[in-house]
Amino acid sequence: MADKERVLVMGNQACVLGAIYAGLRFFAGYPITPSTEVAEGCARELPKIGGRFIQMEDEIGSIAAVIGASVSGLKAMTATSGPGYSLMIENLGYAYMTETPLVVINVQRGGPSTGLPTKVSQSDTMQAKWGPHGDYTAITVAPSTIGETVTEVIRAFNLAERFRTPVTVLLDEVLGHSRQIITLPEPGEIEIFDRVKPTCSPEEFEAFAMTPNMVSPMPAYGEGYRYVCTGLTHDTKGFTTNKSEEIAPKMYKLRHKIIDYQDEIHKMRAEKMDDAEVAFISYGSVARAALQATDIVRKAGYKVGALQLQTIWPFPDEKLREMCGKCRAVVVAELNMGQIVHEVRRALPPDIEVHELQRYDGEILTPMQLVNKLEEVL
Amino acid sequence: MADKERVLVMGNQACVLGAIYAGLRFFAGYPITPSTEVAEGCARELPKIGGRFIQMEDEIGSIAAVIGASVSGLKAMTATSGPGYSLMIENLGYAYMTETPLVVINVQRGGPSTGLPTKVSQSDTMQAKWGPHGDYTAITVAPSTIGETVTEVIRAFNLAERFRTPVTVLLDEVLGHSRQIITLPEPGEIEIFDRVKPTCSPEEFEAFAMTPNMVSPMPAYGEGYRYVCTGLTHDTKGFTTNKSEEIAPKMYKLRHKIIDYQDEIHKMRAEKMDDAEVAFISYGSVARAALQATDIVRKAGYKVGALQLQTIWPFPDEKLREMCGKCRAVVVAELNMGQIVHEVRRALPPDIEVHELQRYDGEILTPMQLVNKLEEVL
Amino acid sequence: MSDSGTGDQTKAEAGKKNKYDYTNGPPPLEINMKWCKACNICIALCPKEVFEPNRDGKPIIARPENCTQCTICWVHCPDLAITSNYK
Amino acid sequence: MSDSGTGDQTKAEAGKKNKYDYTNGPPPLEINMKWCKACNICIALCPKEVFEPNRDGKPIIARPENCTQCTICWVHCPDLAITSNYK
Amino acid sequence: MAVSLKGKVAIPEDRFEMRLSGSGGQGMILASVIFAEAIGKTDKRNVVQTQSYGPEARGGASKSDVVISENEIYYPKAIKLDLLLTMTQESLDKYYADLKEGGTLIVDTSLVTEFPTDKYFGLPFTELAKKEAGHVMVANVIALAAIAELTGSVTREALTDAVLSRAPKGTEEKNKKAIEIGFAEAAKLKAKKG
Amino acid sequence: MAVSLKGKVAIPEDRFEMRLSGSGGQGMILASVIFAEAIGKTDKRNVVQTQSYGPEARGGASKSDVVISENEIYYPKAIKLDLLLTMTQESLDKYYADLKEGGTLIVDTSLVTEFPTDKYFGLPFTELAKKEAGHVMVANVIALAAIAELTGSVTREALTDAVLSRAPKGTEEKNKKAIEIGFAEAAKLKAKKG
Amino acid sequence: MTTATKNKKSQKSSVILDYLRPNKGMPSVWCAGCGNGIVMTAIIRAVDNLGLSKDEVVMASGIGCSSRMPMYLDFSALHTTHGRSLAFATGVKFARPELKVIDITGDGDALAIGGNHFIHACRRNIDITAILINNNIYGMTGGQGSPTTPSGAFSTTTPYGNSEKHFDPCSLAKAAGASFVARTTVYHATQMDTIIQKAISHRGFSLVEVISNCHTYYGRLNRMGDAVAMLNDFKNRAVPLAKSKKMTEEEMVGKFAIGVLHQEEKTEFCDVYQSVVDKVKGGK
Amino acid sequence: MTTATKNKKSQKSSVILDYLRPNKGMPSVWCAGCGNGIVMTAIIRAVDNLGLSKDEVVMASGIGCSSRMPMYLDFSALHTTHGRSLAFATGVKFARPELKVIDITGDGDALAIGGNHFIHACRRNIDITAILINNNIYGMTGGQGSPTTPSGAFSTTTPYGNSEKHFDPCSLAKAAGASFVARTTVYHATQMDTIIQKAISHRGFSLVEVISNCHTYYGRLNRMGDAVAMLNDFKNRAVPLAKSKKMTEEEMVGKFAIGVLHQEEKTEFCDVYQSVVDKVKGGK
Ligand SMILES: Cc1ncc(C[n+]2csc(CCOP(=O)(O)OP(=O)(O)O)c2C)c(N)n1
Ligand SMILES: Cc1ncc(C[n+]2csc(CCOP(=O)(O)OP(=O)(O)O)c2C)c(N)n1
Ligand code: SF4
Ligand code: SF4
Ligand code: SF4
Ligand code: SF4
Ligand code: SF4
Ligand code: SF4
Ligand SMILES: [Mg+2]
Ligand SMILES: [Mg+2]
Repeated sequence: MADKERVLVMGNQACVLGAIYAGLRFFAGYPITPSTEVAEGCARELPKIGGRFIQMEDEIGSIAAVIGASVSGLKAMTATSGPGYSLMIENLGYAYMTETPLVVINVQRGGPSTGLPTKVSQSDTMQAKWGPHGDYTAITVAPSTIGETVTEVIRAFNLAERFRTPVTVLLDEVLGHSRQIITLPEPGEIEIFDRVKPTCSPEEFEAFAMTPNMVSPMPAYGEGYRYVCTGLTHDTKGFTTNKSEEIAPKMYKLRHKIIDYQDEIHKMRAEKMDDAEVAFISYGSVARAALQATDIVRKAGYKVGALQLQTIWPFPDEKLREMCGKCRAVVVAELNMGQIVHEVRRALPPDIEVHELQRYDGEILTPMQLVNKLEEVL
Repeated sequence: MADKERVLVMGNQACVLGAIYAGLRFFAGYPITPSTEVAEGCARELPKIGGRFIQMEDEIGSIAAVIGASVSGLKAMTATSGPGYSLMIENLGYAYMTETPLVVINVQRGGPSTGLPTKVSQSDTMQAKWGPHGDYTAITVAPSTIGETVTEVIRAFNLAERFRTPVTVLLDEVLGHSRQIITLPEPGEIEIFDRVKPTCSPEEFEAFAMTPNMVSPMPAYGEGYRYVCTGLTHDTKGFTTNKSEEIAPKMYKLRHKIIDYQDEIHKMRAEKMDDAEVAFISYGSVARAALQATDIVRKAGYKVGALQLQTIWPFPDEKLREMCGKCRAVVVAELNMGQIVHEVRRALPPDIEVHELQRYDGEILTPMQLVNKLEEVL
Repeated sequence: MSDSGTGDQTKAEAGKKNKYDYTNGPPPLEINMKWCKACNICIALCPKEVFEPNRDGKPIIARPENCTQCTICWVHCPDLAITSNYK
Repeated sequence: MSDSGTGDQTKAEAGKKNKYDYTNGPPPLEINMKWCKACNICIALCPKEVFEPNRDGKPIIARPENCTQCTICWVHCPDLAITSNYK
Repeated sequence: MAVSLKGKVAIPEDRFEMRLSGSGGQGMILASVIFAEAIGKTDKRNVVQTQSYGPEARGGASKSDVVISENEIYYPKAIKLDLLLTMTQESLDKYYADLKEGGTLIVDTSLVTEFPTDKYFGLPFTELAKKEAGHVMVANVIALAAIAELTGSVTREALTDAVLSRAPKGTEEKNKKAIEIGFAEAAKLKAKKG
Repeated sequence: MAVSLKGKVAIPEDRFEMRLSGSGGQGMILASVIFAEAIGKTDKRNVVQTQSYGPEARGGASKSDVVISENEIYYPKAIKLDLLLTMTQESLDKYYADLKEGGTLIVDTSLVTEFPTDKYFGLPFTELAKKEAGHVMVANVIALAAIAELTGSVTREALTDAVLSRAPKGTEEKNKKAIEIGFAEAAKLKAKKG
Repeated sequence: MTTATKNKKSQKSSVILDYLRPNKGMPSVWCAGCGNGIVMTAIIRAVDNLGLSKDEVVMASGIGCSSRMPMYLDFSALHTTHGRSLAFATGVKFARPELKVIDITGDGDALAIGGNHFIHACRRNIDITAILINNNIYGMTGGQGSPTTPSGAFSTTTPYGNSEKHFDPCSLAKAAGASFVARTTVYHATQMDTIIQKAISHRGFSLVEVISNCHTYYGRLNRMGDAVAMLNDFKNRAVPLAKSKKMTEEEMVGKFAIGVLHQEEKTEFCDVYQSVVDKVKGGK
Repeated sequence: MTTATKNKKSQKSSVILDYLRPNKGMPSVWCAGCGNGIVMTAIIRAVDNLGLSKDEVVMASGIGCSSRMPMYLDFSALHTTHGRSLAFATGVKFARPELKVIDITGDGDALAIGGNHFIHACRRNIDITAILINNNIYGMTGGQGSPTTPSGAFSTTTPYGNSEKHFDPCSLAKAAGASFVARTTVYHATQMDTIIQKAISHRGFSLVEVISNCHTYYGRLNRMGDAVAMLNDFKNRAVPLAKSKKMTEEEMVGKFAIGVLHQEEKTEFCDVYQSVVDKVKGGK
């Protein structure tokens, strides 16, 4: 690590660097503040490695093109913010249904609607889980530093490929636009997962075959395995079905290929949690305020810890219970009017007090606001 | 009631009848199974009463036109199903932000994606709350019979006008496409609420003024009150703002104008709940299976009751706790992989067992499936 | 194949001049009665009145000797139910 | 108004033929210095070189007598900073 | 907390449940709608009609249920059929198991050849429609009339009104004829079966 | 369960926090990026830079924070400033309260006329840029060099490298000149203030 | 890849059976007589004539009766969301320019909800062949008006006659930048083979508008008779391009031109991008 | 309502101040010299010349620098979501046909994300006046390529030159069905007054494309100089329609025609729908 080049990187650029490290070869997107630098970075960098960048006519087309590229065999990504993510919802559902690996970056700004384009927010957290209609199981990760943005984007690609599913990376305006001196991982330093390809003969091939881990091998177009990929509910071959006995297994697969393996997905940063009586629970930029607050309050002698959710969805119910096992109370801090706190309430046993601290005026929670909140809790 | 004409009405037609009763004068929509008959009914009926029907180029345009008509003073509605609702998400957020009254009918079919166009589902329940990005407070109602569809659609319009907000009506394919002999309410029989208009002078007028109940009077375009309606976060006059001290009150208003008055919004049908030890909790078509199952099991001597949620959002935490106060257990039955059950778990005290019964194969839960579930619970 | 329309040629009359030697080869066309949906297009469009509808409205090759292999029927069959035995 | 550019006309020279009688009326134009963003358009586009830029790049009416009230400056001012006192 | 409800619970008896089934083009939904309307016009019983569809809205449904009751109708679909009309072999095979013991089975004998029981009313609706009523399209109306006659659940007048109010212009006579045939043939059958 | 933490907690001391503030066009973001880069090149300290924007991406930011620490930098924005550079009166008025007691205030005296304190380093960056360096655009670079000199937080070489790597072609000389001026003027000032 | 050299000389009528997806049962979901099937066989013959291997072709489609086609054909296929197929197809083509991408779409799919992707695919002149099956109605959802439903015509959402005007997809495509634009009808099935073949061979975006019959809805609601009657109507109303140019506007009322309406040489998007990649990777 | 009769004869230059929204502070958010402001004053003069009352006008816009205009003008206004303003405007106009609806949009707003609503508003020929401020770039988000960015031009998303082709919004609008199509530039401010006036008076959908300068991004990235330089460039490249018709294609390279490019009499959507309502309510 000592000899690596130290570079100043913006959060949005970190997405580009992480993605390319993970194998990104295709980006389709539509500019939107505060995510635009991701697109601009891809426009600059992808041609250098023979990759492809296209600015589509809108966000609907962007994710559509990304899906098209992914089924054609390229690792693909798009980046946007709330309004654009809202427009991607329908085709994101298509990606869930067709089990297409891809990564969507959402650099959150204030909402609802056009809201506050240049102000920070974490109010798209629930949307990442429940935005598209129908049943599916969302994977969402959320870094909080520039270095973590690189590694979490890499992890997002790995999860997408491993589980054949879209993965959302939630950033926020502060993270997207802040810069930090980091060192980049060397080639080979972080393991890269590529989708499993079929090894059977084309005749035997079933595009959505039930396998032991429920993930079906995925060929690229043009590789001799011909199948139809449809957003209609389909059987294991990919043909549309209206039959209950074929519908239910497909739905089961969509859910359980992820839920049954969620241990592989969950990730959390725990600081000073060993003896913590009170824990901050947070994610994204707020986690940095929480770490700072923890540091401040620890120095004053209070047993406070900080949990940063790096995996937001599926929500780490069990892991959270485990981590908070010794806590008397938690403080859930978010830049919204209360979103992830509902999950925390659901997940934690009733004897742990759940306090909430929210800010929704376009500014980030400060360490001192978190510290002050503790006055009610300690 | 005795002399009223008895008519055979399809669920989707009932939406049209209820809406016109409530004052509908503008419909913009885009056909989609299984909601299309709502649009077709409006195309036929609205010209007869001088109203306006337009088939837009897509669902995004449909809700946009509906918002345009609503700010212009007409009661307006659109109807769709999951894929279309997903496309409306961005502009639905605009309606939340601009506090524009309107009604969206979602006749649910199987998802995700194009899914099962002609099959029943209740998998858009969470989307109705969390679909759009950003913070806002959704109102969603859900009828279960044809007669209730008429009255719930009327109620949806009243809520939309009362709270200056979009209201979603969740139907499902079975309800939308089933027919029932009903009698229609007479004119005057059900009270109709119209948006409050400003009475001040145009000079004093503030489009998003803070009022005692937090709902701002709303003029129609062309009536002398000129203001700009924007999806950017705005101050009380409607001008965009980046100031924390103006952002926070706007966000507060959006939430609390509804949350603080949720008693006016909650509605539930309770059957045989007085002495029930176990209660079914359900909504939409499933509620009918639950009522049937309750009836069947009561006849066998078991103290079972049924709660039908007619208001889904805001979720009636308190009312539910109250109604289930005497229950030992509840069975939450849904046509999805588990959505409203999470809310029930959150809302009910830990000493009430929460059981789940889900079906997601395109068919409705049968009374016998509910009865059988009770074998585990009783 | 029992679903082939040619098996049903009860009305086929011989006698007129035709291009195909049925003693040495199959009938001019093969009709897949399972796929045919009785849309009537082939029957109506054939310039030589080769077809007649059966009870279900599906074509039977009533006048095979008339067939000039003009392609019209098979390029217009929406259900891929007609192929030629010669072309 | 102290923000009016006309208050700053230190360089205005008299002597050339002009259409306006400044002894009896106001200067040809009113410039709102608060709104003006110093884009230079009026200065560059005026065919009569009526303006000169001040230290901040905002126009001052240097040669009022040249002004023909041709409209060019005020129809091109993107910041609604110029109006005519005569038209 | 695990009880067995087997034998303790019974399907509700206040409902009369019927299913009209056949293939796409046979107008089973329309028939059930007409039937439901006829009942609505006749008296104050409650009626609910449901169906299932093919892909999107296109392609007709193959089955449609009508539930009739004096009481509020909770569950909208049939639970156990009191009456099953099957216009094709496929629908008979598929839905026969849903018929109550002792329920009424009505079969279009023009198209059905294998019977799971010999307790059924068989009439060649399609043939009758083609030959006697002049158009295959009214087979469903003949069947409706037969149901009315066999069950007594709706009067000839109410059925005629309901049929005619939905009949396309120019088809009135054929429909009237169909109703006549249906009632007459069913009456004959009833008489024969006793 | 209600404690008072007042007096018990202190803001962290392992962070050096600075804010560069001014109006949109003055290049405060660029300056802070250059500064952060210069530090990154110089040694192994951690650096985080943040800013605030106007509507959408358009309109420059009016402030940009740089936090420097030997340790992991948790909170990315400044908590209490060790150094504040203000290029306009407005930014001085707005951000002065965020300066730590004893923190360094650096002011562009070309544009600022009212001072809330007399403990400040004043240099006419804009004037110097226009008159000495040949272009108003390099006022930010002069200020950076002054900060480097006054705080010793970054070497002249590192700063020069960082500036030149971001400078548009053809502006190298002006920028070098600006760095020279900044170091020189600040040195004079330092000497004067003692 | 020059497809021209692969062109086959002779073709058996049974070739249509060679391109059906194994395991996916015919008959199709389409109504008896629906023009979609006629278009499907024309596409097969065109692909076969060009000598393309099945693995070289990717088919994309949206949602609609017409868009069901890729279910039946043995190509890799993306049956996408309503209106979006050209955006998906753009992703496929741009990711793998060596594949031939054929997009199947309907008048509602391409021109109503999908209008934006349609004009942008035209603008980019990306090498995709779009076959727009125009039946003047939404077939799949049961007969609602579409952007090509003529003024005054009936549909379930225009029960008193359509108040709107209709698009001419060919003019729109040309104005948007498509470099190959053609129109034919399901009646002109043999012409269709040739036109589709030309469209696929053309480098750049090609649109083939095929006027087709939805007698089930459009025909019935507008009293146009059955499939046969509608095919004959197309025969009567279609005028070969050359002839149409000699006709006056009045003579053309109710009629439409068929043939290759527009073709031009124009750089193709993927090609241009590749040259950018080459430049960036090569020098700089 | 015949607006013609209300036309004013004389107009003071200070009229631009009469139409500013009270309380909303100028100066605008726009960069110094941005053409958006020039268009704004032209609209004011046109509205004033037509003698429209402030309450008769509703302004709609999407998202973009250009779309900020309704913030400043004292009309009822819908500042909507990106690209959707014409769909919102359709709702307003159809709900209240007696109002004059003016839509302000940018090249990204109208032609990228909003392309579909754009062509459908044209197709319906609904009586809305769309003023498309074409600066060949996304201004608001900081200089990304738009559907009117020329091939080869630089933007932050085309750092090696644009691989795509650009739309001609006027041809597109005409092909889509607009009955009034005009083009002008911010240099031709006085012509703009007249054209906008004609567009508003025209019954049916009218498009006015105004070529405008984003020197901050487009100008800078393509080395076109400041606002003044760009205005002068428009002066040099714009050719009056009549003259342009006499010029050869080669002579027109790099140039563009200005003026009313297309105008036709065509029934308007709300009018036709009203006649349906009258028919349905009246007789039947
Ligand atoms: C987002 C969305 N909106 C609406 C629909 C419903 N829908 C399915 S197909 C269709 C129209 C099809 O019309 P067209 O493209 O002309 O195809 P056709 O069926 O006529 O071949 C519609 C509106 C949908 N599936 N998705
Ligand atoms: C759904 C959505 N996508 C993207 C954006 C971000 N955005 C705002 S304005 C704009 C482009 C504006 O370009 P143009 O319409 O040409 O207007 P200009 O700023 O050039 O006047 C974009 C992409 C947004 N606000 N909403
Ligand atoms: S090939 Fe021609 S002649 Fe022979 S049957 Fe077919 S249409 Fe008739
Ligand atoms: S054209 Fe084909 S489907 Fe139609 S009747 Fe003839 S063989 Fe049958
Ligand atoms: S009106 Fe004309 S002459 Fe007078 S200052 Fe303006 S541009 Fe110059
Ligand atoms: S045109 Fe207007 S804004 Fe520009 S310099 Fe002149 S007065 Fe100032
Ligand atoms: S509904 Fe129309 S388009 Fe669809 S299959 Fe039937 S005929 Fe064809
Ligand atoms: S960025 Fe461009 S379009 Fe936006 S205000 Fe500045 S000059 Fe105008
Ligand atoms: Mg169609
Ligand atoms: Mg622009």
